[in-house]
Amino acid sequence: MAQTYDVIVIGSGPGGYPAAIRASQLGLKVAIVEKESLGGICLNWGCIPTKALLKSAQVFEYIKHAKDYGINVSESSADFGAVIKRSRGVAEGMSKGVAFLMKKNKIDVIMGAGKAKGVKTVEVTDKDGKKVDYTANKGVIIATGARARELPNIKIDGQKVIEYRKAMSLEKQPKSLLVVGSGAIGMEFAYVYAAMGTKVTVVEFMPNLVPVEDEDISKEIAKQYKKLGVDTYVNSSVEKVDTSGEGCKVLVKTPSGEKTFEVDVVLSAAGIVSNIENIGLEETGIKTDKGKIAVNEWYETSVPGFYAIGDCTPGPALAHVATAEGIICAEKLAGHKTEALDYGNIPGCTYCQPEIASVGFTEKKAREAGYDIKVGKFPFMASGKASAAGAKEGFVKVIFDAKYGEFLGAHMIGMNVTEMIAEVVVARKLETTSHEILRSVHPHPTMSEAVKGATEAAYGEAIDL
Amino acid sequence: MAQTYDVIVIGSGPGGYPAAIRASQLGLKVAIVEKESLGGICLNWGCIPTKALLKSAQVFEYIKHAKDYGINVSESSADFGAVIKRSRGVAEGMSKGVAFLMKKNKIDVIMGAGKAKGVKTVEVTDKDGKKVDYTANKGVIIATGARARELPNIKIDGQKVIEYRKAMSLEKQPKSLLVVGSGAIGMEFAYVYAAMGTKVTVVEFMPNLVPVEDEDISKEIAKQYKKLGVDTYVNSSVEKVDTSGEGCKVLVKTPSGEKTFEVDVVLSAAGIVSNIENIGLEETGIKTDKGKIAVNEWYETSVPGFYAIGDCTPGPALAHVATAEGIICAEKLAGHKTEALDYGNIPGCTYCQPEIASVGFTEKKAREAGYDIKVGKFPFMASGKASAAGAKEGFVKVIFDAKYGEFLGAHMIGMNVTEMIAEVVVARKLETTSHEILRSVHPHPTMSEAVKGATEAAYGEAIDL
Amino acid sequence: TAASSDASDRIKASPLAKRLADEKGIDLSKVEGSGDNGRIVKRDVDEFKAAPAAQS
Ligand SMILES: Cc1cc2nc3c(=O)[nH]c(=O)nc-3n(C[C@H](O)[C@H](O)[C@H](O)COP(=O)(O)OP(=O)(O)OC[C@H]3O[C@@H](n4cnc5c(N)ncnc54)[C@H](O)[C@@H]3O)c2cc1C
Ligand SMILES: Cc1cc2nc3c(=O)[nH]c(=O)nc-3n(C[C@H](O)[C@H](O)[C@H](O)COP(=O)(O)OP(=O)(O)OC[C@H]3O[C@@H](n4cnc5c(N)ncnc54)[C@H](O)[C@@H]3O)c2cc1C
Repeated sequence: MAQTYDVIVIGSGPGGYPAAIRASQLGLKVAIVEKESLGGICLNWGCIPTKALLKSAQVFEYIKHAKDYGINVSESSADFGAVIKRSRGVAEGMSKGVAFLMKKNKIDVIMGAGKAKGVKTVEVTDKDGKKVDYTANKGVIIATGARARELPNIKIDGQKVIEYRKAMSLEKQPKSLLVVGSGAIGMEFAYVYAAMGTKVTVVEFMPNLVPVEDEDISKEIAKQYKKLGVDTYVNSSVEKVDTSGEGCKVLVKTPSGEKTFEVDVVLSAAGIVSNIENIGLEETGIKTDKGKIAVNEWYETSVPGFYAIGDCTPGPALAHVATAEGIICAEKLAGHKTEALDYGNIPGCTYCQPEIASVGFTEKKAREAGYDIKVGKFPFMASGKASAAGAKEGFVKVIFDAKYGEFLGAHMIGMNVTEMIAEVVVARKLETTSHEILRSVHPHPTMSEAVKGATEAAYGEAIDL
Repeated sequence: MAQTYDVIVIGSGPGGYPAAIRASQLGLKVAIVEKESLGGICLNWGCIPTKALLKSAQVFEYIKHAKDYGINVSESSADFGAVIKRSRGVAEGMSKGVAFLMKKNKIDVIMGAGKAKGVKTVEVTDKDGKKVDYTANKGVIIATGARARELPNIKIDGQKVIEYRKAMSLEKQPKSLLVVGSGAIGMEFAYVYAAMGTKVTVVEFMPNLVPVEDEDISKEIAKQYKKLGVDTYVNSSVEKVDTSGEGCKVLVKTPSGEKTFEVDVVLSAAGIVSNIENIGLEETGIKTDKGKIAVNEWYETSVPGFYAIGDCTPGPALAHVATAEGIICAEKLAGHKTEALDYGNIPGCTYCQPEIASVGFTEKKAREAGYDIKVGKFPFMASGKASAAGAKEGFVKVIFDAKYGEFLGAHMIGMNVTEMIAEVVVARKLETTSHEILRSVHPHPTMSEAVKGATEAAYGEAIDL
Repeated sequence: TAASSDASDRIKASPLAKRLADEKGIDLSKVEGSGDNGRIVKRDVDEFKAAPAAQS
């Protein structure tokens, strides 16, 4: 007879493992099925190991500019192998942490590939091919995540044409790298490699770098990447990658004609595709939409008893979104009071230097939505903290509804802004108006004062501009 | 005849110059009187130059630990002179910025010592001793700030026994330093000098380091300073400083008996005294209270037409408090709608490493106030961002009212927490409950997630603990 | 002051809800709050408007 749980979660990424924990907290008996490593992409091949690489790159940048701070350094070099090794170590530590959390929360970990089957059942195939069925009385949560998307013109060979996993585990630092796509992942790797001395070129299909961000952010990061020595091409597309020679010959169509780049390695960072194959969707009749599992606001799929969250469903492919969805889904499953996720108030961050963080409407989107808006900008140029830290690049831009003062959006670029965006998320959650931001005493001297400074600017009350 | 303005501000620190700008924005004709440097202590000898020193120290720490990040550095040293010079340069730049702001806002700058006189009049004595009277039709704002307090047992000689100004402009790096007082100023200098290789000892009279902070913060910073190699003594007092020899012989009473320290330099960082001498208080009859100018919630002194803000008045001696007071005072003077400052929602920061930031009730104060509380703590040990950044020290601690979920206080120690406290200030301003914090999606991976994590812990909903 | 004597008698509303109610001439004491501890949020004011305001 099949072993029985209340809830079975397939996939242990930042969607799955928090869902499992929350369900267990609410008194349910839970198992989690994982075919690779606990923690999913985020902990093993995504958020965490990239942030470790970025930190090494940032430290190296400090060292290269040590003299600006009054520190003498005779000779320095990035030990590529050690940088990679550190990153893998951090990822491993976090993954072990999830194992500990599963144990602590009395969640059974079943290693193997899970597949939805019949009614609230999951068939797990272990590495030896042995199959076991498990039943979930309350429901099955599918959280199988996503993987790198392969473009037709850019065949990934795992050696010279690579995706993110390989990019964070290369044996040798490439002398030159062409990054396809300027989303968060592409831009972060571009920064890491450029800081460590690789000649980096970024090719973006859309008219702006970091295309989801406000246009002012795109302009500023373009300027900063230029200073860093990264060549960027927008409105451009990779037509062909020829790997027959020693390196790669990359043919790129740019607005000023075709260009050929000779590089050691090409990194394809052009989005993701959901893991929806071989997980029993067809057999159980779970519907998909544009390659993702279709769900309602409570993450119910088209088949009762099956739920789906995270990167295998629509919505922004972000770890914190997967987690929020997992928690809400678990609460719903447990019959606990919960509330649906507000997808309009999700922050997004890019952890290159200067960092990028944003939430809510861009200026363009706010105008398109018909808002009459007030826009304010505070450049870090005018910030005492930024001056003291030698980080005057960037700004905070805020957008308010002119009529009611609703905080429509915030767009930040600069040192530590990824730690500053939570203020705006919470303020928006609490339905602030500009007034309360202006009357909240921000500590001096901080970068976060710029949120208040930008709001002052929007209302013609700027003190430090 | 005396030259006439609507408003005259005495002192151009972070209290005075924003008051002047706000008054000017609201249509008033404004002059500002300054006897030394535009920007006051904050820009010239306080917040800003210390943060520049702290940044140099932090960069040097990164360099010393470069290997942990996979970076090889053969030899490095802090060039003390260059570090000091950079700090002075940053301060100068900011002070010039204030000059620009005065011009831009059409505020007359009158260099000289101001003195309250008769009715709404200020007598200014310039450096040559020439006296001129100026009249303010609406009112005079006194913002003369404060200076270092001298303790009876620790006579400041400006060479071996110094206060903060000298501490940031010494010609030679002392080999050993004894810091008296473990408030923000003392702790920041202790970090700067210790990081640069000076042997540092901190002596604190109160039972805890950073005595205004939550006790858990005090404990953690004690642990971290120990790792840094700083010796700290609490419940201890300096009895005598003998400077007759080459260095200083400092007699300290500690709980385990008297100890004598031989150090190059003693830094007295035991608080401040307000600048209330020779500014006409006695002549005009403006009342003081415990050495500070007495004011009501609109910063009116006992004499109509005279106002006072910032460090020369009661309340926390912080730049952002001075600025908030200055803006409210100017708005009141201009007949603009404004609201009184909530002194219960003022953040405080210490910019050593790990950083410290807090707002609201400490656990002890909350209990003393009779609250039934819920307390949650999220150690950065469990944070993915902290692991990736190699900054696992510290935690976020939150305190909620058990009955209504009111956010009573937050206490943070760790990397970049000074940029995270604004979230709590704004949330408290907006009268959040724990619920909204839990349902605000914090970006992953950040240190700021710990605010949510600590709140989860307070309510038994922790995911990552 | 006692830590217990608030919340019940005072109307809690988000700043945005207050501004909206003000603008639309809605009496907040008639609005039922759907937020935490019955806090009135934007949605409540919007929906209150949609409901027949004729009863007043
Ligand atoms: C390089 C990179 C950097 C990123 N950086 C960030 C960042 O900084 N911030 C951020 O918010 N997001 C970031 N992301 C995105 C983030 O990693 C994803 O949004 C997040 O991991 C999605 O979580 P998930 O739980 O839906 O899926 P995943 O993390 O993809 O986890 C899915 C898990 O399911 C397992 N699985 C799949 N199929 C089966 C099966 N049939 N049976 C059993 N197990 C199965 C997989 O092995 C995997 O462990 C990054 C992504 C990448 C690639
Ligand atoms: C080392 C150090 C570090 C600090 N770090 C921080 C920090 O990180 N964050 C923070 O919030 N606070 C910090 N502070 C405290 C902060 O500097 C003060 O709270 C703030 O400067 C007070 O502002 P103020 O405008 O009241 O007075 P001040 O900044 O003291 O300015 C007063 C001004 O008035 C002028 N003046 C005095 N008398 C007269 C007169 N008769 N006529 C004309 N001009 C006169 C003075 O020359 C001075 O320019 C720090 C202080 C020190 C000493």
